[in-house]
Amino acid sequence: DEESAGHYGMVVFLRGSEFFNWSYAGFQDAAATVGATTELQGPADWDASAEARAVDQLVAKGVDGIAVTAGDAETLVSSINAAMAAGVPTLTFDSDSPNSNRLLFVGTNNYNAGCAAGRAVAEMHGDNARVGVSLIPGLDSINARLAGFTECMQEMAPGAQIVAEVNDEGDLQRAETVNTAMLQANPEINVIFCSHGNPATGALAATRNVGRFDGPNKVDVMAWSIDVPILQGIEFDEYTATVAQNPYMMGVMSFFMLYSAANPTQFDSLSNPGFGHVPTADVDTGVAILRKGDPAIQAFLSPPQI
Amino acid sequence: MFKRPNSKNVSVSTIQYLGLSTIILAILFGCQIVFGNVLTEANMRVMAMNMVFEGIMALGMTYVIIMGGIDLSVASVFAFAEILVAKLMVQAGLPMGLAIPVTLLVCATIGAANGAMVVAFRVHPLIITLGMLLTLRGVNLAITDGRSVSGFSDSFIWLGQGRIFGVPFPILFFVAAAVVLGVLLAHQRYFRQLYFIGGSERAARFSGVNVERVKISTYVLSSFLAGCAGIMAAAAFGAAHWGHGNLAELRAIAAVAIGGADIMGGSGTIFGTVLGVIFLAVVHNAFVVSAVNPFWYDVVNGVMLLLAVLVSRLIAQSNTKKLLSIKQSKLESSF
Amino acid sequence: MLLKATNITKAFHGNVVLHGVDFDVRPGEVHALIGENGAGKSTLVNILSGNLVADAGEVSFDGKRVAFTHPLDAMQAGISVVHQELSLVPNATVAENIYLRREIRTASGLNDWSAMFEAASGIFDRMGVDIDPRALVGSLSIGMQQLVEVAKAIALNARLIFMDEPTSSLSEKEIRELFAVVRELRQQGMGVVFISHKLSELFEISDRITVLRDGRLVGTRDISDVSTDDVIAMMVGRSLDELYPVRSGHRGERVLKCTGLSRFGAVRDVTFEVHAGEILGVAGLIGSGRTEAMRALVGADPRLSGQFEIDGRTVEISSPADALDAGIVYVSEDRKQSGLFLSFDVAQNVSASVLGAEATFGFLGKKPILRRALDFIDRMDIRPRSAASRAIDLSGGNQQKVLLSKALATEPRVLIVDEPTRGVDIGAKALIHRRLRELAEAGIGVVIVSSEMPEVLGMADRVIVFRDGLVTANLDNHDGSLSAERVLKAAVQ
Amino acid sequence: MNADASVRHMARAPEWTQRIGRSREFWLLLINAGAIILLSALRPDTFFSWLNFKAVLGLMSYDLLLALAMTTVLIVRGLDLSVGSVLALTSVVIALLLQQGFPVFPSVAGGFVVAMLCGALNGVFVAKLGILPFLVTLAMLSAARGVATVLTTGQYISFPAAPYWFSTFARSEIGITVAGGYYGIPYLLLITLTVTVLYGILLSRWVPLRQLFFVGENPEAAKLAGLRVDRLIISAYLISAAFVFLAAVLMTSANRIGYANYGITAELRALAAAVIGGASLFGGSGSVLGTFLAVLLLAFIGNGFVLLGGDPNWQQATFGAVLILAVALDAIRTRRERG
Ligand SMILES: Nc1ncnc2c1ncn2[C@@H]1O[C@H](COP(=O)(O)OP(=O)(O)OP(=O)(O)O)[C@@H](O)[C@H]1O
Ligand SMILES: Nc1ncnc2c1ncn2[C@@H]1O[C@H](COP(=O)(O)OP(=O)(O)OP(=O)(O)O)[C@@H](O)[C@H]1O
Ligand SMILES: [Mg+2]
Ligand SMILES: [Mg+2]
Repeated sequence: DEESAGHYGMVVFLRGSEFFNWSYAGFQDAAATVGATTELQGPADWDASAEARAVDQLVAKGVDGIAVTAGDAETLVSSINAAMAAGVPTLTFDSDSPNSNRLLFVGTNNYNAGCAAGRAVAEMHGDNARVGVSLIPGLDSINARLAGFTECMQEMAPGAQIVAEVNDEGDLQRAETVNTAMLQANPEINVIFCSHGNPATGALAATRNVGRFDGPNKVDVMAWSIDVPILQGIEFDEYTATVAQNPYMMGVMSFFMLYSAANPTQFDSLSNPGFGHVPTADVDTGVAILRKGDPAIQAFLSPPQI
Repeated sequence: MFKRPNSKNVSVSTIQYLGLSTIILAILFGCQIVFGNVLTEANMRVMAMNMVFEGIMALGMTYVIIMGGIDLSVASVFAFAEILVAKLMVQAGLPMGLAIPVTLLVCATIGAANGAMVVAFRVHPLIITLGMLLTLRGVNLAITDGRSVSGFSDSFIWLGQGRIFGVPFPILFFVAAAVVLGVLLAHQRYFRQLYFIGGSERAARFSGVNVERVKISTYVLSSFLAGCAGIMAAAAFGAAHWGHGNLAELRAIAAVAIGGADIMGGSGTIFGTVLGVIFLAVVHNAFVVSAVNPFWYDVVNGVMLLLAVLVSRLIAQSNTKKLLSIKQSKLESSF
Repeated sequence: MLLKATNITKAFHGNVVLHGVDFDVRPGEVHALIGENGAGKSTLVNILSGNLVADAGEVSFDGKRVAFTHPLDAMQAGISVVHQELSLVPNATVAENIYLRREIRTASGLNDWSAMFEAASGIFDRMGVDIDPRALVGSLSIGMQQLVEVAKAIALNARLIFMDEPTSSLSEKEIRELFAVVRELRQQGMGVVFISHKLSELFEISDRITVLRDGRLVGTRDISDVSTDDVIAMMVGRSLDELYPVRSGHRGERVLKCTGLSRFGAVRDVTFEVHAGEILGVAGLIGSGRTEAMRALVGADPRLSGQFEIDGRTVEISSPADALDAGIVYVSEDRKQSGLFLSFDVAQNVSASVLGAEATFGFLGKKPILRRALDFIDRMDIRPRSAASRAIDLSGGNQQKVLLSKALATEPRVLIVDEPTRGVDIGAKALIHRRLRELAEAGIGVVIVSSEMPEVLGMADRVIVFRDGLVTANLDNHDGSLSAERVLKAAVQ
Repeated sequence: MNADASVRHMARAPEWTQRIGRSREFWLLLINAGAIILLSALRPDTFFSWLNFKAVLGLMSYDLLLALAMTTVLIVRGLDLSVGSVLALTSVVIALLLQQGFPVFPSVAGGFVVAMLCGALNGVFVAKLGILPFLVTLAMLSAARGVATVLTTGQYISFPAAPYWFSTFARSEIGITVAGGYYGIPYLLLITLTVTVLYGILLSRWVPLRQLFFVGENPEAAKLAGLRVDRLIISAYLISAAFVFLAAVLMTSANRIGYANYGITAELRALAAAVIGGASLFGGSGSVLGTFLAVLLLAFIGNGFVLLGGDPNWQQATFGAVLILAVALDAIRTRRERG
């Protein structure tokens, strides 16, 4: 219990989304190995300020470490810094807050991930790849993914290009609306690249709406999600592929980073005196591009209940 | 018939305030005993900061609701103020001393627009302020492209994070505002008129109250306070973002309702609202310290709100019954 | 002369309600203003107090010519009104209501409550009543609220006070209190204009009396020169039988029997019968509990007890819907608040209670509804003759006709009409009376609740009188010989 | 807006035209037509295609159903802020039951029961306990969403084991060939439109629903006129819940997941649409056609935004602007009527 190995908190900006449940599961499992306890906090409605308050609350409550995924990089800076100043080791996972004093960032290196997706698209369509992107503007993570995607795609297939971007506000229904309109407006699009978790179902629906769900001029949907319906969709040949991050590993790594930061060894951390040792570089948990038949899909098909 | 009435309605609110206070204390000490780390300075500060912005909006909301209106637009004004002040300082490079007044002025203007439309169109304020909510939220999203704006000067940051005697500035602001607005509402003739308008617009007009002016100025006040909250929030979070304060308007209204104000207007006090705000803060904090599944939070909120309203309703009913029973006894004696 | 008004004329959308009325008040007198409902008393008061603007006529106050356009003007001049329907705010204290917008303030600009409480209790002492200035108005009885209104007027140190039916809902004791106050004011040289339907009161309190009839001045007399009969004669003028339809006088089977009807805090143990071919009049002062009794009867409000028989069959009534099924329909006294669907057209209003009737498989046909509407437009002579005009656009009289049509559309066994001609002009009034009589002749039990003595006497074959929620008399009037005095007697003491 | 037209047809021609001119549906229709013409002129290739219409209509289905729910309660002087969250709760329940391996019918029935329960609670608190609809449904808004989140811990609830037809029927289309052109109509759209038309007819003709207008216009008068006011109010909330339920079923099927964050702030859009369509918070008015046209207008605006490459962020703003504009025009119009 609390005393023995400490109590660690995880804060997310979309409480209970399947993705973060994976992370929390990893967080829990890792904690269990050393007999530490954990809790999950955060808003259900993507309000970064509420997330910041949650961090403050955990500090006030006196946890031994906090792993937070930044709904908005800047909004969390002061809370994270306050936590660190209060001696509570704090790191970011999945979505970074680079301007803060967080220990380090554990998660997908968005540029590399985007790059992998870009290559996959280039393999599929070569120079005639015409890509529409569904995104949420303003998230640095997504910008990085897009950069990686564009460069690596055009590196392999110089003719390939991104023809349109739409803002899905991270909402299923909106995603369907805007992607449908995007396909309307740009019939040449043959790939929709979902730059984050939510729009995939919407994007697929959009292809259905414009009658390019299957057949010769099917629009390939490249999802960025490991949600069960998406994975099933891949098995059904609906989605062409998905960029599978490794949220479980993010949770696991986050915990161990926090744990070692919270329990200093005989030499202090290089970058954060007073805390235990953690890597001075970010930790990339990597991605895999999953296509139909990939064994990993089966693994993901039974998400954790928390 | 002419014995002094032990003026019942007064007791309505007192009962409610006492009840609310006891519940609040119960939760606080309960959690302290069971989980600990509740009555610490740090947690108290966090708890307060957690609701302070909703609290400031709730103060203005109290005025509006007493007057028989409602203002759904506060949350979007809140975010708008955040963004505007940020853009003015960070992007337009205005000095803080200029950016803040400008922002507040704009917010006040929005309030004036709300009030003017409510008066002019004679539709339910819910609709007008809903329109304003949707419009502004869209504007917020559009002018920032969903990105957050940051990079404030330390002097500005102080407005959100600075402390005096260990108390964060926003909380001091809330307390000060509550005291001033409380006193005005209770003792200042202009604001007393809110009760008359909310109680019976007809009677108010009859007694020569300038209903239109009072209404408009009240919506101005509400937006102005939302603006202040927004500015301090931007400083507190060190960034302005359109998503901040999502659904805060509902939390503010809930606070007012839990505080015993009649949403139909005519009754309510700042003190009650403050209790309502504290209540919400404490409940929320209880969830964190107890680390129970935070998903239950919304459920409890809903139920609490309903209970609070039910209670005040029942008390009111028992009051009218008391009045009737006087007549009843008269009737029975007349045999 | 404190106030002198000459040739005051006023019309509401075409319906002239004051024809060149002259009226004056001396300082230190109580001047009674009296007349049937709709005679124009309140309208006159509203004009003299700046609440309405006259179409023609002159007003001088203190010898100076005045033209009030807003209540505030009159207030400043020193004229104040205790209105027929109270205008106080329940959630504010007595003192605050008295001093609204004329608050006593401290140096800091905040309200000086203690000073206001002081001043208020000062006024109450002057009035010789004991009301707590700190009490919320909402916690006071109607009577006490009435007195607060008076105090409000005094606080303005008005020199002329209009009291529009101040006693309408006061208990005897409260009325005594009020009269003491009025005498006190008279002593202090104030002018008081006192409106009331209760003759006995007027004779007790007033020095002069002015009678209005149908918006015309009948005359002004010193109270010492006239008797009750004179005044009633002046009020009613025309002999009743020329105005009211003749009665056949035959009394049929019993249609409705109401036994032991009681309602918490309002009505106690009311029992009466209604026979076919007979009109039952329900008399009483305003606030005597007639409406509450009738609403309780049809199940619109909860009741403590009461059994009902229709044509000898016992019926269970727990809601107006039940009442309708049983054949009892109640027509509210307040057509705007609880009578009409104002923004709906005449056709819909008339059919409101019988939507299901012509419906096939529950589906509404347009034709039957329209047909019914046109039918009633003829029967009740509703103007304009369009089924499509909205209720809100109709004049009061026509609204009343629509309201009645709505009730008749249900083809009831018993028709209870509350204040059926309140604020309705003579023509419409006569027509409504004719129709009601016809219904009675047609074997329907008709109950008329009315505050208008002439109406009660003119229409009813039998009269029950309410006082403070009790039936104090059950008087026969099949030959129209019943005298106003007997009814009034039962109604007041 | 006087909701009934029973007499208009009988009335003389000039008056008839007047009334048309006064009717809000008429103006909404014009505006919609204007929007269509404008868009087809600017983007003839993409906009004026069955594909696009199908998309626009299909996408507005959910909003339409929720707006109808809102219209119904507004008619009885009510308000239902909980449509969005009850939608989420219902879809979650259905999805969970399917996931547990229940057959489709019981699962959907389960969802129905839950939706009706919420509606009944709203109705009873409003009608019997006399608490303001705003507060009651505000509480429900919070509670229903909360329960949904608790049930799912916020996760997507997918139901791989569920019959294929259920997880596809909302999307699948029935094709009709008119004049050689093939038009595929998704069931989602078909069902929504059918329901809308039926409800439109019922609401204007069927007595029990007609009575709702009377209740809303003047509850006291309605009571004295022998209408069972409380029952009618409660049933209004039940009807509202039924529409929400339908939307939930379609959404669950269409997206193949139950999700606790469905329909966030949908209640605001629904309210806006209903009011633009002619409903009033003071009750007694509102029409299916009006609401439909309002939703359609808002959908076209949204669609146009993207087709014309306008910044989609401004969409929400226009939404609010349109609402305020509608209200303003109405105020002016009524003032002119009243003179
Ligand atoms: N605002 C109004 N609009 C139209 N008609 C009105 C209005 N106010 C009064 N009237 C009409 O003027 C006439 C006189 O009304 P008034 O209220 O002055 O009568 P009254 O003598 O006060 O009757 P009561 O004894 O019932 O108070 C009535 O026929 C009434 O219908
Ligand atoms: N004008 C009024 N102002 C305030 N209260 C009233 C008024 N009229 C009635 N009441 C209250 O309602 C109770 C019964 O009133 P009710 O209306 O049933 O009497 P009524 O004989 O029908 O008189 P009327 O219908 O002429 O007002 C009274 O005891 C009184 O307290
Ligand atoms: Mg009068
Ligand atoms: Mg009455």
